[in-house]
Amino acid sequence: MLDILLPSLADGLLLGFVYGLAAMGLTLIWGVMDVINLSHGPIIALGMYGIYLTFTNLGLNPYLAIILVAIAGLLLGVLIYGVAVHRVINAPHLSTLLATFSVNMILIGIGTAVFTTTPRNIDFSLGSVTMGPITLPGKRIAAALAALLVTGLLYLFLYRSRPGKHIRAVTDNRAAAELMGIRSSMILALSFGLGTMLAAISGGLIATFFPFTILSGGGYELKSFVIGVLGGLGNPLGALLGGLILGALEGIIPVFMKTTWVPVLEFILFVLILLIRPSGLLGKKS
Amino acid sequence: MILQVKGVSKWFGGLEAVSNVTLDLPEGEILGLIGPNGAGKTTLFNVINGIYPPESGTVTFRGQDITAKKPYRLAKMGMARTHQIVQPLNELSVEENVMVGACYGREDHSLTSAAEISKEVLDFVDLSEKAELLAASLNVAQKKRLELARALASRPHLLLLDEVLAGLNHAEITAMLNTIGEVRDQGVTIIMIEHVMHAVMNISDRIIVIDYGKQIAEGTPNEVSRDPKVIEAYLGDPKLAEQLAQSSD
Amino acid sequence: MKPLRNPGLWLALAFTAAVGAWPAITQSPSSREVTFTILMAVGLASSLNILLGYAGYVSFGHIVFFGLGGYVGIYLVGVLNLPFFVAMILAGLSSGLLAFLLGKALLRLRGAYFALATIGINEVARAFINNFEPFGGPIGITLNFQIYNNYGGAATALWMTYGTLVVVTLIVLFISYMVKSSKFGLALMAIRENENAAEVMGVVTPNAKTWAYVLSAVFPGMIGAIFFFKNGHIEPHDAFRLHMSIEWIVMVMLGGFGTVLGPLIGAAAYQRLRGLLLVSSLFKNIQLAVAGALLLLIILFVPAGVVGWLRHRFTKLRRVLI
Amino acid sequence: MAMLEIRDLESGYGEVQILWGVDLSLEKGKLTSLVGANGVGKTTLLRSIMGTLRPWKGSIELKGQKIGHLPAHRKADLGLVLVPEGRQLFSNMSVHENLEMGATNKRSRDHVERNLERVYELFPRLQEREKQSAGTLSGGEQQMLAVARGLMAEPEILMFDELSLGLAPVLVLNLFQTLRRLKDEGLTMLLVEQNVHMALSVSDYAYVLSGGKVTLEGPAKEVAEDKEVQAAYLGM
Amino acid sequence: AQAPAESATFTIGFTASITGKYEVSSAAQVNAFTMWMDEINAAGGIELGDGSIITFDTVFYDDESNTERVQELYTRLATEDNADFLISPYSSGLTAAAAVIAEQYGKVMITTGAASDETYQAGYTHVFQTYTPSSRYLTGAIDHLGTIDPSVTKIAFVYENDKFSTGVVTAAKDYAESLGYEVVLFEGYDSETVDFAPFINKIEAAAPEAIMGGGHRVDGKAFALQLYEKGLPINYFAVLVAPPEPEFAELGDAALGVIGPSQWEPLAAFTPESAADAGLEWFGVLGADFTENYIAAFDAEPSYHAAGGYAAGLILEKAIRDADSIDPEALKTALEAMDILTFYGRIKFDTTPESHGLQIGHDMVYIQWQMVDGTLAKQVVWPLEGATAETIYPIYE
Ligand SMILES: Nc1ncnc2c1ncn2[C@@H]1O[C@H](COP(=O)(O)OP(=O)(O)OP(=O)(O)O)[C@@H](O)[C@H]1O
Ligand SMILES: Nc1ncnc2c1ncn2[C@@H]1O[C@H](COP(=O)(O)OP(=O)(O)OP(=O)(O)O)[C@@H](O)[C@H]1O
Ligand SMILES: [Mg+2]
Ligand SMILES: [Mg+2]
Repeated sequence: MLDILLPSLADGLLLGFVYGLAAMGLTLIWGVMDVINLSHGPIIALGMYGIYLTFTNLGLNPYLAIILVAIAGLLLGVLIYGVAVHRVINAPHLSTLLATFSVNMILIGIGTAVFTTTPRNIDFSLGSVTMGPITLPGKRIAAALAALLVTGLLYLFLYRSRPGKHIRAVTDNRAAAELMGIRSSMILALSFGLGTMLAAISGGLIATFFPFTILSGGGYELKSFVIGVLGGLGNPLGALLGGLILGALEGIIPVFMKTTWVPVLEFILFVLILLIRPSGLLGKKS
Repeated sequence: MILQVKGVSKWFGGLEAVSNVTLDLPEGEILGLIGPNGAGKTTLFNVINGIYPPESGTVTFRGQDITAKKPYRLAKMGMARTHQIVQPLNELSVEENVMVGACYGREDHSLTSAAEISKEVLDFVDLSEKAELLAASLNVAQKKRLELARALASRPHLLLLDEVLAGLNHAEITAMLNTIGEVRDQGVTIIMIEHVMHAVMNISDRIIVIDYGKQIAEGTPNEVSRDPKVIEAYLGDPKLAEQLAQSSD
Repeated sequence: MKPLRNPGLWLALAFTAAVGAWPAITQSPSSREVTFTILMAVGLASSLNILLGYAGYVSFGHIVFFGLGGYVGIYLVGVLNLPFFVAMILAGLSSGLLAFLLGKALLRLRGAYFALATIGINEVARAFINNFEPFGGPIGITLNFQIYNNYGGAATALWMTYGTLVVVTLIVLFISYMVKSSKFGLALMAIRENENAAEVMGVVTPNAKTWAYVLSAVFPGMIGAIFFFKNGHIEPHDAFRLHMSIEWIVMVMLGGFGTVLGPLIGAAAYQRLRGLLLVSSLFKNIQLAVAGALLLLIILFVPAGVVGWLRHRFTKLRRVLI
Repeated sequence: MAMLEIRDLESGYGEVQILWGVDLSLEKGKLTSLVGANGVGKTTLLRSIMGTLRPWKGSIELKGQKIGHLPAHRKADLGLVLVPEGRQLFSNMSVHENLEMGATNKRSRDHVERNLERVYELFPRLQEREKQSAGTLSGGEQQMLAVARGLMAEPEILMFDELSLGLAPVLVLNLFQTLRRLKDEGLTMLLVEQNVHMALSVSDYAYVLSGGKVTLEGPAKEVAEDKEVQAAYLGM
Repeated sequence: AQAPAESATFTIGFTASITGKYEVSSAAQVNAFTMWMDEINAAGGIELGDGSIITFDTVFYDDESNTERVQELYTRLATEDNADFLISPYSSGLTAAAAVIAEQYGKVMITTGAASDETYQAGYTHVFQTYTPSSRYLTGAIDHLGTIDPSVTKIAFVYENDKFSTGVVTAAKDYAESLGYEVVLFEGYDSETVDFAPFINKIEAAAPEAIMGGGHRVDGKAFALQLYEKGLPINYFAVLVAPPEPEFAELGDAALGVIGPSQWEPLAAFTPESAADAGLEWFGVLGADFTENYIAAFDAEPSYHAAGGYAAGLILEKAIRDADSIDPEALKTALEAMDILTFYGRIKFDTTPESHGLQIGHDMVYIQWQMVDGTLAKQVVWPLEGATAETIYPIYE
């Protein structure tokens, strides 16, 4: 049993970092703006294509290309915010849900027309590292490291930098933030941009080891919801922790039972955590 | 005794917001509850009202132990309150806000009779003009009156008023005090938290002062206002006020 | 005013009944199918609105009741050979029962957390059914074509399911209105606006929420049974498609949430729009993107939903725009 | 020259007009009171000045510069600060963070430490509660925090909406003393306060708002002696 | 030119997955079908015995890859658009919903891209299957394995937990066990799974010599890639659907040696001669011509989904010619009697009431990715009669 457990756990944990990163994008937007971003999935998928296209057409190293994808993600996010979200940010609750849902439809619609749903993958290898019974693919290690780095930067940004603190203030009370001299619409656009940037980066990292289509983002979006709850909405460290927990579960559960039970247990756990500790593992007790 | 609070304490983390408070309230009385900011007055209301279960102590209402009973049970038993930080049902009209109180309060009215009660109560608190508007469009002072209207509509035996006078000017305070007096005359027992001294001193039969969660004085308005502890902790030096008023030229 | 005298209600019912009767009058199976899709959406969105619009609880995973109803219905008809109507009622009841049990547990959660939990429930249900052999696991259940002969052949059976749907939709609309104009509805709206304040005012919130949840689950269960009986085949990923739940929310918001007419108008408009784009030769290849763009325009410029906008615009008509 | 000059201001909500042409000006270093019955539009006026509500018509000039069209955050940068009605705290952030946020605008961001010391001296209770999140403070503590946060902004013009709302009497006295001190330091202030008696006694100048218009203005003392004012707002 | 006695346009209706997860497979199917139609129209249509000329036209809508609107659209096709004849959507699930409508309106529907057996066991009489049913997708691979290495005893099945793949592996497992193989792992994964690490770890522990399974295109690709990266000593690896697709080559070295069942391959050479040998009637184009035309038209190599679409056209054409009529009942009778060989293989339908319309003539071929002149290319490795190369065995060393 142990001979499967260890490698499975290691595999799961590495993936967890990347899941966490994707979730961070979702919960940042949710936590900060109270917007449930339903275009999260397609943006992850666009991140995947970003890496794929730069790699196959320009031959760029995927990890360098991530930087380009991040910038593009940020800009796309600001654009989506400006076009689709800003107008309804103060409209009745959930209007933003619809707005991002329509963005989802548009992105998927255009994405399908442009890219088709042919599965793509990046033929690129970093070899693998073996430690005792565990063999880990280099690409997954690299992705985990990259995710860790991005999380660290984001944490510093949110809790140390001035714009980061402004983001938290706007989250809390938009009207008051304006009174304090904070340009809330800029901050909101920035937050949305950051959220989509994280989604795009995670998509890019995932594309280095998993095949994908324009529709692949949906699954990660769902995972992001779960992780967001595990970690507490709006909390980057929580999202990382949530990602790791999810990754670990996906590694451990299959060792003991059929893998198709993973989602059953995963979501049961998810609901239980919601009931016991709705503000997430790192959140305050309710 | 309509309400008996015995040895109630409530903690928030390391902070004892209410500390071993005991009080008895005979039917028909107006009890004033005063004390510095953060003394624990609202928290005491929240314990009586079933929002927070106390860590120790018991609350008895009309002969029944109600410690930690849910607020909706208490509402049915005839307890109503207003909130210091107003809690309007924003997207419902002012009238509908009041109807909720009537429908689900002590007397369990049907929609039709609730509408009548609502009319009457809104008239009483002088909000009839706004009856059709959404509660969200009221300003803070109006929302406070709406709180009162909702509480009255539930036809309570006991009414907990948390700073209903805040934000009213002198003339308006006088009008509101008349209203509260009328409510008492209808047989409702009242506890009111208030910082507007002349008002609370005027209308209360008895006053309890708390500071840092503890009861520090109790008595008639007259007794309380002369208590040096109360002056120091709460009222401030009366001479200071004089000075301030005079030196303003 | 007596609730039953509201002309808005009767207009809505008459309109729906007329739309429902049109295919029968013209004897056009094609328009029957189009109307089926629309009325199904109306019924589902209106049911969801009882929870979402009145009580303010967002259920992302409401599809679970549709899926469960579909499975129960098709199992009872196809495997246990029960008559369709009995199966449909039982399907509705089982969805209601599930909602009751879930409600007891989940409705302690508020806001986003409840919404997320409902996604969890739907995923659990899907994954569970995928592993549940009596319901065919991943293969699902396919009805034998002969089943329809019990109802006078496939053609009659399709008309029968359609008629049933029309009736169910009318009932949903009627109930939605009755809830809204009742004391119970007032309690739900109080919960939506401020649950703590509602409690203090005496609204027994746990009960009110649970019953709203149950009520909003029963009809999706019945409609699930109708749809999958007609479809002839059910499998987990069709039965529990999360995306469809989200579309219901879209319809409710589009028409105007918390109103009776809103989900009716929103569902009809959304489905009609999607339907037209699907068969339009101009947009065929990018119909999804075009639908998304149109939707976005509507949301941006009519954020309160159609009925919300109308109520705001024509204050005089408020009594009718229920 | 007036610090702030408002002319013919009209404003309201949706289609409901509340202000019907208000003229008002604030002299530098003076404390001005705005008096009016409940629901007459005082808050609406402050919001329109600050820009959280878009004025319909009229002009607002700060030191001769037209600012009526600017959004609130730009005005904050220019030194116009409002302690709003209903407090508007960052309720999930700590007391300390709230105060920090107060010092966001361009004028004050570099003097956070200095100002913190000052407001903690003024409101020792806040220092005791430094780490507590603002939403769980008592009503009065929240009011203190709102005032303190306003001071953190190093305003040029400070406007208070219901300054003493929910504060214990002793604190109200302290606060009015503070106002005097601030005035002595040269701060220009506009005060909306239901304790009209107290407000007029510390103010230099006063306006009475009724029916959406200024119906009376003058030195505070004179206003306080006006018969109608006495009857309507002072309970005499 | 002489005007025909009478001419009619025959309308063919179907839905295509223009959006959603089946988009690519569906597009291939539709492209090839349309190509068949254009060819026949360009050749002047089909002339019936009474001298009337039949030309063809299509009406189709997007089904978005989900069932919700399939019945609405098929009803529209059958009634409003007066389609004379129906083609199925892609995938078994959507086809099941469409079949109800086809049957109800008495329209003949040829299914393609719909392999599950269940649909043909639901009592329909107007539905005819082009694909080899899922119960026979992998049985050939087991025969293949037995032939190249009789010493193999342990097989692992790892498959997508959906209707189609479960059907395939359940039948394959029964078959394998009947031949004495030990099935050391039999486990499904959820649709859209791309992380195969848990399975690969389990496979490593169970130590099979051969792995079979898979599901659709993304997961199949992911499975192959990760199996390769982990470097397990596997001799034989066959997955569904993904390998025959051209983009499988993007996997690079990871594609090498992977085997996949295919309904048809460009290399598979069915000819009039082989038809004669088997005593069957030959019908339609040669495989090479089909491939060439398809590439010319769509600038892409045809996949078996494309071939299936074209074959559906051929089947229809043959039925019309045999029936010498376009009456649905006559077509149905012609289809029931059909037993032909085409570029796509043999076509024959079950006519028993239990599984009416099930494809019983056609067989799968099995391809393997091999290195040919320095580039990755598919080679047919089974059945041996059609093989174009030796099987690489074992695939990983
Ligand atoms: N949920 C909570 N978590 C932590 N501390 C709390 C919470 N609620 C109240 N407190 C603290 O408990 C103390 C008492 O608060 P309470 O609201 O009862 O005061 P109060 O007497 O009503 O004051 P005020 O007159 O200012 O309204 C305050 O110091 C407050 O900060
Ligand atoms: N958001 C809003 N939407 C619509 N109407 C509003 C809104 N806020 C306030 N009003 C209305 O505008 C009028 C003026 O309100 P405002 O708050 O300016 O009065 P005020 O003078 O500040 O009163 P108070 O002394 O009670 O604070 C009131 O009748 C109020 O009902
Ligand atoms: Mg209080
Ligand atoms: Mg005001």
